Amino acid sequence: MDEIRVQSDDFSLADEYLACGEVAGPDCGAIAAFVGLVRHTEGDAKVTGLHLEHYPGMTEKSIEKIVEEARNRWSLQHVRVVHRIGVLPARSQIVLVVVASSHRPDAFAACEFIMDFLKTEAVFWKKEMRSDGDIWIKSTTGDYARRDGWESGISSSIE
Amino acid sequence: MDEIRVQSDDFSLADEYLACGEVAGPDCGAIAAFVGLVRHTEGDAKVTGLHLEHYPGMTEKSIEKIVEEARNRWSLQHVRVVHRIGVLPARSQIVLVVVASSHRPDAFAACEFIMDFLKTEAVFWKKEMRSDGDIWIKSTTGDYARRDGWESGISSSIE
Amino acid sequence: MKVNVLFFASLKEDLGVSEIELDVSELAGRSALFDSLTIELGSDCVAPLLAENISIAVNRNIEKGEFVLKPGDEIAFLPPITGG
Amino acid sequence: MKVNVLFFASLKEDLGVSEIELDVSELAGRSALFDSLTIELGSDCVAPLLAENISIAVNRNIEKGEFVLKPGDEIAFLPPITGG
Repeated sequence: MDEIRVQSDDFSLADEYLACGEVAGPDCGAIAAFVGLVRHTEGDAKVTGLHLEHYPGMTEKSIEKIVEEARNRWSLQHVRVVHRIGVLPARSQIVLVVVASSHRPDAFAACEFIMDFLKTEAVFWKKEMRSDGDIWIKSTTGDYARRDGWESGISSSIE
Repeated sequence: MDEIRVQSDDFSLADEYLACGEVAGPDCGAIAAFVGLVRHTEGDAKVTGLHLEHYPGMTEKSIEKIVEEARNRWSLQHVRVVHRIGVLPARSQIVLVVVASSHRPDAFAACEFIMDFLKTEAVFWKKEMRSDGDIWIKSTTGDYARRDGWESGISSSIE
Repeated sequence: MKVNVLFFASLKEDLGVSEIELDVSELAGRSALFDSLTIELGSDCVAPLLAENISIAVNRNIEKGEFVLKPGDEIAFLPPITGG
Repeated sequence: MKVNVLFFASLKEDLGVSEIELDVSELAGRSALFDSLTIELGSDCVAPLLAENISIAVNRNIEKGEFVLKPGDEIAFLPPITGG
């Protein structure tokens, strides 16, 4: 019933929001959404794009576990996660999370939780194509701190 | 530069998201969005709709103060708030907040902060048209608790 | 001198009016305002305006303490607000 | 017996290969796997696979401890992940 997709094609927040509203039903009072984009600069370097790689099958499973954990923690009506792979030029959309709930605290918390865990637990590899050379990105200490801020980590952590 | 509107017409998340992306520029890495909807049930009662009233001029000013306070707290590239007034049938969209930032923690925090303060500090009155009679809604203790959870309240509080 | 007085939401419904023009004395403050309102609307209608959860805005600024009115000022009585 | 071994991201780039078919002994575990990889790729190529921040997945499950391979298993070497 939730929607999880990994794709090279771009996505449309408008379409995902509409689809979410249809599934969520008449007692949906809150839809929180997030879109991550490729920034054009990173510190002093220009970023021309990202190269995103995944492990078909395992990546989707890692996202499903994150969404399942969010459902265990909050009362959610519908969740949609779309994550792009391949070469994404600067300013491209990378990832979308849409969460529907009866009430806004649950929608906000789950949307942010899912993003925080996508950063550290979802099976993707991300190479920044930069003016000063390409580099494979790692989760930052800030990313881990945000994940760990959600009290006990999720059991599905691959770390 | 930020966009704040109070209107009886419906809004389109798709249009607001596009407009946000255009203003936010090439170093926008994160767009957080929220849409609040009219729930069809409230406890045991059926809700046929909401009637939202505002105080032209003062309402917009109250929202501007909330957005200004969010800008003082986080690094934001663009903020859009659209709040509807008038009679809104069940399932209608009520309010939209879109926040663009370089980084996701700022976008999420500001979006949630603005929604929390719209609940308690924005000059609107909301009547629920219910199967068991119409009632004027007040902010709940939960709403105040969420506002007060953002450490020191904002100076513009009308409470 | 003349000032405008606005009533919103439940107050507007209960009073059956959203706006009145009111005659108040020069330099009228909070108490002179309520005196004039009582003459205009009657004390039964004014009592709910004195409730603790009703805010008063003068020219769209909330006034919690004393204030001094000028001709043409806009006074608004605001029941508890909630948006979002 | 034959198993498939996958390399992702920086490992794939460094090794110049994304997937190999590998001959391992029956009931091979972690150490027999590395022995076979060393024969196939040479010890210079295998050293980076032993780094602490490289995870091993067997049939798409992360294995932190010992494991026993079956014919046709899919073993993947995963550098540090980051999505979002």
